[in-house]
Amino acid sequence: MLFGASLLMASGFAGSAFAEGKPAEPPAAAAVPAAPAQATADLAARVADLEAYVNNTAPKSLSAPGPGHNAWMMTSTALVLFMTLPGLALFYGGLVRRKNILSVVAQCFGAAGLVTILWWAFGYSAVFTSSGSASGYSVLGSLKHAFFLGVTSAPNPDYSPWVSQSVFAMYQMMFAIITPALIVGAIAERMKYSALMAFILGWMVLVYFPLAHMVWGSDGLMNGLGNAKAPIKAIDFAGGTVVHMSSGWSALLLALILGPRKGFGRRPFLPHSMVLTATGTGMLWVGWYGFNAGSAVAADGIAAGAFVATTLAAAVAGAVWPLIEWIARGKPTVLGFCSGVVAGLVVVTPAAGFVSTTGAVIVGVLAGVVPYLACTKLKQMLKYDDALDTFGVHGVGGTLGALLTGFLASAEVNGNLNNNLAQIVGKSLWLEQLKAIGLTMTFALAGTAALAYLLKAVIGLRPDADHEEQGLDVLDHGESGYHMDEAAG
Amino acid sequence: MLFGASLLMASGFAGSAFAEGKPAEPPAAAAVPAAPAQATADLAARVADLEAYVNNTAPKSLSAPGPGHNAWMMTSTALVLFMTLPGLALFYGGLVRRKNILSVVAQCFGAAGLVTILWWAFGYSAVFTSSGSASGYSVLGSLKHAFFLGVTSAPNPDYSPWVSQSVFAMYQMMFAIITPALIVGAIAERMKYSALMAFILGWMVLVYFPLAHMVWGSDGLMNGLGNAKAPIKAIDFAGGTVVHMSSGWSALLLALILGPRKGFGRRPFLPHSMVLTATGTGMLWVGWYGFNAGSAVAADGIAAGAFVATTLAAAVAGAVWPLIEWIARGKPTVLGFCSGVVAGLVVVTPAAGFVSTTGAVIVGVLAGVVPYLACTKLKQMLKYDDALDTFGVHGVGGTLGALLTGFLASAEVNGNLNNNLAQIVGKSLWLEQLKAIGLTMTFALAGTAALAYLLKAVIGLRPDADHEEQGLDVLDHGESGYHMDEAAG
Amino acid sequence: MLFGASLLMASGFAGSAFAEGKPAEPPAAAAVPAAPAQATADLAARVADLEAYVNNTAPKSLSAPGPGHNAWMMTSTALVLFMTLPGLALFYGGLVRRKNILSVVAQCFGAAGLVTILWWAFGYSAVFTSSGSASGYSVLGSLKHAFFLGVTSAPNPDYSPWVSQSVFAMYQMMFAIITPALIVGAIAERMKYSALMAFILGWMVLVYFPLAHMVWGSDGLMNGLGNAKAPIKAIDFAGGTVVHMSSGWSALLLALILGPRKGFGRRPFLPHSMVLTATGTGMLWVGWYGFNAGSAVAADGIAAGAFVATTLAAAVAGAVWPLIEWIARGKPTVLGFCSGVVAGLVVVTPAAGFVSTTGAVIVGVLAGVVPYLACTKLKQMLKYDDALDTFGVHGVGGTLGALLTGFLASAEVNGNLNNNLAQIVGKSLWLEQLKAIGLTMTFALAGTAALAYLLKAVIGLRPDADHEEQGLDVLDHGESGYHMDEAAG
Amino acid sequence: MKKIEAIIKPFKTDDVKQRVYAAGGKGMTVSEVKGFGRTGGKREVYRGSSYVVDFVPKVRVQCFVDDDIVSQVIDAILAGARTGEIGDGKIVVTSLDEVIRIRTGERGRDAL
Amino acid sequence: MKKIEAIIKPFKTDDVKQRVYAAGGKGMTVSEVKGFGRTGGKREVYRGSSYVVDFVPKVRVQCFVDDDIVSQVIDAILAGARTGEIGDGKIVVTSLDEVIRIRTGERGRDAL
Amino acid sequence: MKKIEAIIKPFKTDDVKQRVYAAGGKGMTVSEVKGFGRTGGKREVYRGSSYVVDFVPKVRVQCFVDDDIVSQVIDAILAGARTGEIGDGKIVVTSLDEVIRIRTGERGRDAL
Ligand SMILES: Nc1ncnc2c1ncn2[C@@H]1O[C@H](COP(=O)(O)OP(=O)(O)O)[C@@H](O)[C@H]1O
Ligand SMILES: Nc1ncnc2c1ncn2[C@@H]1O[C@H](COP(=O)(O)OP(=O)(O)O)[C@@H](O)[C@H]1O
Ligand SMILES: Nc1ncnc2c1ncn2[C@@H]1O[C@H](COP(=O)(O)OP(=O)(O)O)[C@@H](O)[C@H]1O
Repeated sequence: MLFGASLLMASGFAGSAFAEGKPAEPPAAAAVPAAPAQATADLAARVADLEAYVNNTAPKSLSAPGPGHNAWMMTSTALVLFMTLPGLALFYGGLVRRKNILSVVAQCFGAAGLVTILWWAFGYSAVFTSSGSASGYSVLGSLKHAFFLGVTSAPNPDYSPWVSQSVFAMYQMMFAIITPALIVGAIAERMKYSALMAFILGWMVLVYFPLAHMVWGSDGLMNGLGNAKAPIKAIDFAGGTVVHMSSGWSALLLALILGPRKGFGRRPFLPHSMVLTATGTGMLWVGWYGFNAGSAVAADGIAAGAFVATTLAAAVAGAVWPLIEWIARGKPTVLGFCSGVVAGLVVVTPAAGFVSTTGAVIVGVLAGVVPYLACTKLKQMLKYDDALDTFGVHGVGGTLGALLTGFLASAEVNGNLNNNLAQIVGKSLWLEQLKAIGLTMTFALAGTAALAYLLKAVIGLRPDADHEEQGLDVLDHGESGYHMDEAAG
Repeated sequence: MLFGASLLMASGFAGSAFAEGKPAEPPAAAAVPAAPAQATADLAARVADLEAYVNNTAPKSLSAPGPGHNAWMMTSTALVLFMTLPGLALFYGGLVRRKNILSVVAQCFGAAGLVTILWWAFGYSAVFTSSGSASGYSVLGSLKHAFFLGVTSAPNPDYSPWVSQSVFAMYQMMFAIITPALIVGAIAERMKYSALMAFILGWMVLVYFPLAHMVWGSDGLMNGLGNAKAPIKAIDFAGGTVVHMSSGWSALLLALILGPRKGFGRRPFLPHSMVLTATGTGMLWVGWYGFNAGSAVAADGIAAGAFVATTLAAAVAGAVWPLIEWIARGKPTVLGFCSGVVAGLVVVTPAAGFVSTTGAVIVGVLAGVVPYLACTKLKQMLKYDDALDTFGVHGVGGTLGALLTGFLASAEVNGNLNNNLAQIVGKSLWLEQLKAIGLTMTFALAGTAALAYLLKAVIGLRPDADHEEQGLDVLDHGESGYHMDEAAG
Repeated sequence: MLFGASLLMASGFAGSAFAEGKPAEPPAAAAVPAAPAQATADLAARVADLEAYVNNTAPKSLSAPGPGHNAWMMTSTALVLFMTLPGLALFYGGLVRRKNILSVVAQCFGAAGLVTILWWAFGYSAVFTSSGSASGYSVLGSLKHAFFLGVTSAPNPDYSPWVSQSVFAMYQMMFAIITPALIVGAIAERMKYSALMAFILGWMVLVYFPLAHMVWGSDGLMNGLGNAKAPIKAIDFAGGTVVHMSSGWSALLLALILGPRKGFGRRPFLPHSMVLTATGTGMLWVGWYGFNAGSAVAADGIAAGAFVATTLAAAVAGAVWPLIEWIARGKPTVLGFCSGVVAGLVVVTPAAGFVSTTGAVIVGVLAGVVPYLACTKLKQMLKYDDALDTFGVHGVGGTLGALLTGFLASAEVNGNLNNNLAQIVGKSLWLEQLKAIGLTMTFALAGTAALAYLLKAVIGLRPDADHEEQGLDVLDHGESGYHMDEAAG
Repeated sequence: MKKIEAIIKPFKTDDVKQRVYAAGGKGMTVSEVKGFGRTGGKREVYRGSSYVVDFVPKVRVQCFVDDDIVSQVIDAILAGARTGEIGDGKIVVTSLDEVIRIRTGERGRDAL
Repeated sequence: MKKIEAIIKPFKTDDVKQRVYAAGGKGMTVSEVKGFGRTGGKREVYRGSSYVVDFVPKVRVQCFVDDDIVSQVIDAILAGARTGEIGDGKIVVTSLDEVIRIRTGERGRDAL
Repeated sequence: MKKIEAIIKPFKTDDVKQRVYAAGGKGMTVSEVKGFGRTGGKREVYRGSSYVVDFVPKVRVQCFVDDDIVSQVIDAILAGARTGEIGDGKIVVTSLDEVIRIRTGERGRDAL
């Protein structure tokens, strides 16, 4: 717990506490004997490195995780985990019937465990290394960092000069965990646990890793921000395409292949606890700051901008959705508040670090309207059983957000847009966004169809009807969510 | 997500990742050719700026959000949101009867949405700009930052040299959200949703914005710490007057105007879930670190002091309250633990950054005793229906805290007290605090009375008796908190 | 809330916002007139101090809490509190029968209040001062910091050069709170509240404070990392011995002395809400980042390493445990997921800042297997009533972790291991770990036996059988966890 | 001896209890039930879907009473539970063969 | 008039309701119960311990009906609740001395 | 056939179940209820207010039994549920017109 200060002082040498510990600079005393001009130049370089820390730019020789940035990224990572466990588990869990609450929880936990192992083994490497392809762009990276080889506390300057690569890898892992967990919402209450786990396994490899690499990998095919050679010059701040569209569209298709829950449309499927759902909503909102503002991979001005946009969009959409209900149906519902907040968060995700506060408010208003229509009108028209509205909120919302980002992104807000995209920002960027939307849907739908039909043939997707009626908690986990009798035990 | 390091390196120019991006310093190389003395002076200035970052003082030319401070303020903002959603919603929600749980949740969410829109439109500007009045003090600021005009990631040195103004604006917004949400506790289970929303709308404008400006605005009338010309030289670290007194006293009056719940005093109104309440208490405590330590608007020594005072006061009050119960009634209750913790947090709020650890323990003891007496003895004597004890805890506790701050604040703990208040700290400061208490009560009571009677006349405050008995969840939101039947769906 | 920037600028003097406020450096302008060489040397020293902040090494003269480190430690402290309240309260609370839920909550809150008072009065001082004994090692420190005398926002360089001592004291206090709260799991549903509180009081003094001092105190007897003269050269990053072994073994013995719950083995004692337990698990996981990564007492590379190891171990163990269930019993349970995650977190605790990512995965696998066997096979064989498996998870897991740390710790990961332990790391370190395990068990078991028999004789440990059957909530606290009737009130 | 069983609106429970007690009913056992009848369900809206929830919450009240106060207790329930709006519920009366107080083993009238 | 009481599997509640309604039952009151019978309990495993939970969740359905539709309602319940597997439950019939509609005070057949 | 219905203290449920089973009761249905009787309520204190909560938690046990074991089952319940303190509850017995096993359609004694 104590780890070194006293030791270091005792030994009289200020060695770096940074794990890899190469002394980043000559000891202070050494600077004196040098010729003054040289000494001054050396000092200036050292000062510039310190300023680079404050400004979150690349240092020359001071190689260490910068405390402020590292602190924020560790916090953000914890926040994104919090979104899934227990946030999403409660948000979704409250919406299912009592007899399926634990199945949702187990699906979230299962995703966390399974994805972690994939990520460690090869996922991180596949996403966040460059393929080295001659074209300068690629669909997947290399196996350079497989089994976290070479992933240490030293920053990886390709992604962030002041954040430990190991923390960055964990941060991104939390995204990889929540994405398949989002799918749970569409197929809730009727998919076999084993089938879902197998589906996630395949889906990560076929859909998520490629998409994440294409959008965020340094030589990603759709990484308009970071890869000058990207054929699709799209931008996605925190995962509108990678996270929300991919899960949302896959969820829709998987729900269609599964078919509706027994009794769907005939019997009322009421949320067994709106209290859990509201609790989960609060946690999702709080955790989403890690998701969006953390996507700056630094505690800098861009993070600040993303933080603000996230807040405004969530709060505004969280007001607009129930307001529409109030007008259209006479009562604002708590589920409306929750849905609005989540929709706001979803839609602002790709835009967060690129839009002004005014842009964020616009995002919020549209996020309150469009997913509302998708969840109420569209769903009723087409009669698919998207149990907890993963498609309506994440699929539609993510698509909307990706498109809006094309219109609202501004280089005044985020100077990085001036690097590779100066020509198209504010102009044709939305066309690139449309291409990214198309490619994302293609991967998501094709991967899902392939996997779902394969699994249906091999192990089957659904329990038999009576077991479904008895609930997945008992069937798949041998447990019940609640034993509330006074007489119990 | 990745946003710039590699790009910046590729372009060979260490431009600032800070959104507004004016290069804060000459590139390192440029320093060399200058005359040594000049170069050294330039360097010294740059080093002084970096030291200013560590010490949280104003820099000369390095204008950027400092990562450590910005990280802490983003974290703090998320923590304060966490206090309301889901913290307060659960804390209050657990205490109401099952049929009103969602109404409390909806009131918290509704406050969040409504206040965000007000804050964005003009609230932030009204509170955190100066009015420019010749007198040097004012009740409200200007509209300079209406619609967040000019609110960017650059710090606003009037309030904090190293924190993005946009983050600061969000941080303060979370205070503006939780304050009216606190009122919900007093009027729970019997006020129409529409009436409450209308009340909050008016109350923010008439009561909260003026009070917040007067106490924290740079030319605020009661801002003893920051405004040398303030006629009332009071101090309030994190909102004893602005947040707790204002909401607590308004809550009492509103509860009186509403009248008691049907059956009050005759039937037992039992908390439907002390588990939710205890969960909410834990969340409030955790979130309160953002509230109090975040009020340093930096991760500096003052934040550290506030952090410690907050912990000690909460834990001590959380021990004293149930101890009194144990002695007086034979059993320490969980509600006693929860009430004590919250009372400790409330009372220490205005004092947090100004008092020593010993002072914090004293605050804790008194916070366990005085609000206890208010909630048990006073309430029983006067028979008002302060449903969840907003007045007893926040009104009485906030007032107590504001007064105690006058006695316990110490310039040794917080050097800033030496600036404008050196003459009165430790002496007559408590008199100034009394004046602030008086002014706060005046605003709170007058504003509440005006609004409540107006709304009572225009739209009515309460549902009819039978609807009240059936619960506000169904009446106002068309939902029920729980559908726990095995047979459901 | 605003606290100084504008004031400081107005006064034209950049005084330190750091509470104790000694101006840490000469004003920038003063540097110019000096002779160039001297000026450069001075500047170099100042720059070295700033670099020390980034590298988390000891500065020469810049004495202030560093914003990034302080921010992270405040966040970590809040996270560790979150583990207990509400994390552990929900995790344990969900596992008991409905009639005992509040007793668990009250026990967690009670521990928080009681331990805070002890810690403030003398605990912190006893643990984190040196005894000054001639031998260079000791079992307890001094009373130098009793009543937090001298504990200010200035860093205490013995433990961390850039973190406010007051924050450090709070951070460590959260460990002191959760440790006795862990014991609650073994004795749940059958120990009188008064007896437990008395037990905790004695146990902190007899067991926790000595162990914490021996392992983490600067002259601790088992502090192999920090005390060159320690006779037992053991390491424990975040509390495998101090927290988990001490509570786990004490819990086992106390459970044995208490005897089993009435009906144990005959009637099914079902978790009244696995939903609460899963929620608590998520919170524990999130909070544990403060526990483990915070134990670096800085946001540096070692924190990053601990963060990663924590994540991998938790997720892997959280996958392995239910996988074993799936294979052995046909179904992965939610309790299996929760148990696995917590076991992973426990076992990695002593190792977190010392092991590589591969090491963390190994820890995760073993954490999924060994505590699983302890909770299922061993417990069934020996038939002790460790109600919620504190011993199986924390006792066995903590012991396993302490031992594994001996094998897996690597100086490549954590350079501090090169200071006093260069000779034994990777070699005989595990022998030292065994010694520490032995000494920890001795303290825990002896202290517990003495206290438990004393209390049994003096005030009695258990309620009478019928009261136990009616539940501790009503008996000890006069409350019920839930009043869910529609008709209530 | 008779068992009087009434299905009432939940929020009338307290009124009914008071009145039954006043009418000489020494005890009462209540439980939460869901009822379906002429009332029709209430419509609950959940995002996309609006459902008619057929079953509405009710409370079942059970009183074991001596034959001579049956009509008083019935009147008490009627008075306490009536709102006059649909859904007020039903009262049914059954004959009991035997009543026993567990604590003492007393039987019949004495057990009430 | 009769009270028909059935203990059924929870997920059959809706089927039973539909059929009883179709058979002329004007109303119904249901509640959550736990049953124990031939079925044997279900085994739940909690970490170290595996318990046989003797009581399994059931739903109790109560219908007050006029004598002339008793057998139709019984058939409706049988049809709606039967899975053919153990644990389908029981139906019992009791005679009612009186039925009263609280809202109107109507008695007997009119109250149904 | 008879329906034996007992209101007992919740923590006695298990004892009662064991003994009824031993006495020949083949099955049992229990539910959570709240009771009010001589016991008086328990006082719960919530911050400012201390309430007498009139209704205390009880469990209702229902057994359908053949006439010839009625008294054994009653004795079993008495033995299992008695603490001797106030609030132990009541047992009532009603006659059943009919019993049907849903799974098989068997009626009468065979259905038990
Ligand atoms: N035939 C019946 N059998 C059992 N319970 C009934 C019956 N009819 C009504 N109930 C119960 O009485 C409640 C009120 O009945 P309803 O028909 O809605 O109103 P009212 O009694 O005013 O006509 C129902 O919700 C149900 O619980
Ligand atoms: N003798 C009985 N008295 C009361 N309830 C009974 C009795 N026998 C069965 N039950 C109820 O019926 C349910 C199903 O009975 P069980 O014997 O398991 O199956 P089946 O009716 O198919 O033979 C039980 O769970 C219980 O609730
Ligand atoms: N007349 C009654 N009708 C219905 N239930 C009753 C009646 N009297 C008692 N009970 C039930 O029996 C329980 C115990 O009765 P009580 O009078 O408190 O104790 P005891 O039976 O020991 O005299 C009550 O809580 C209630 O549930």
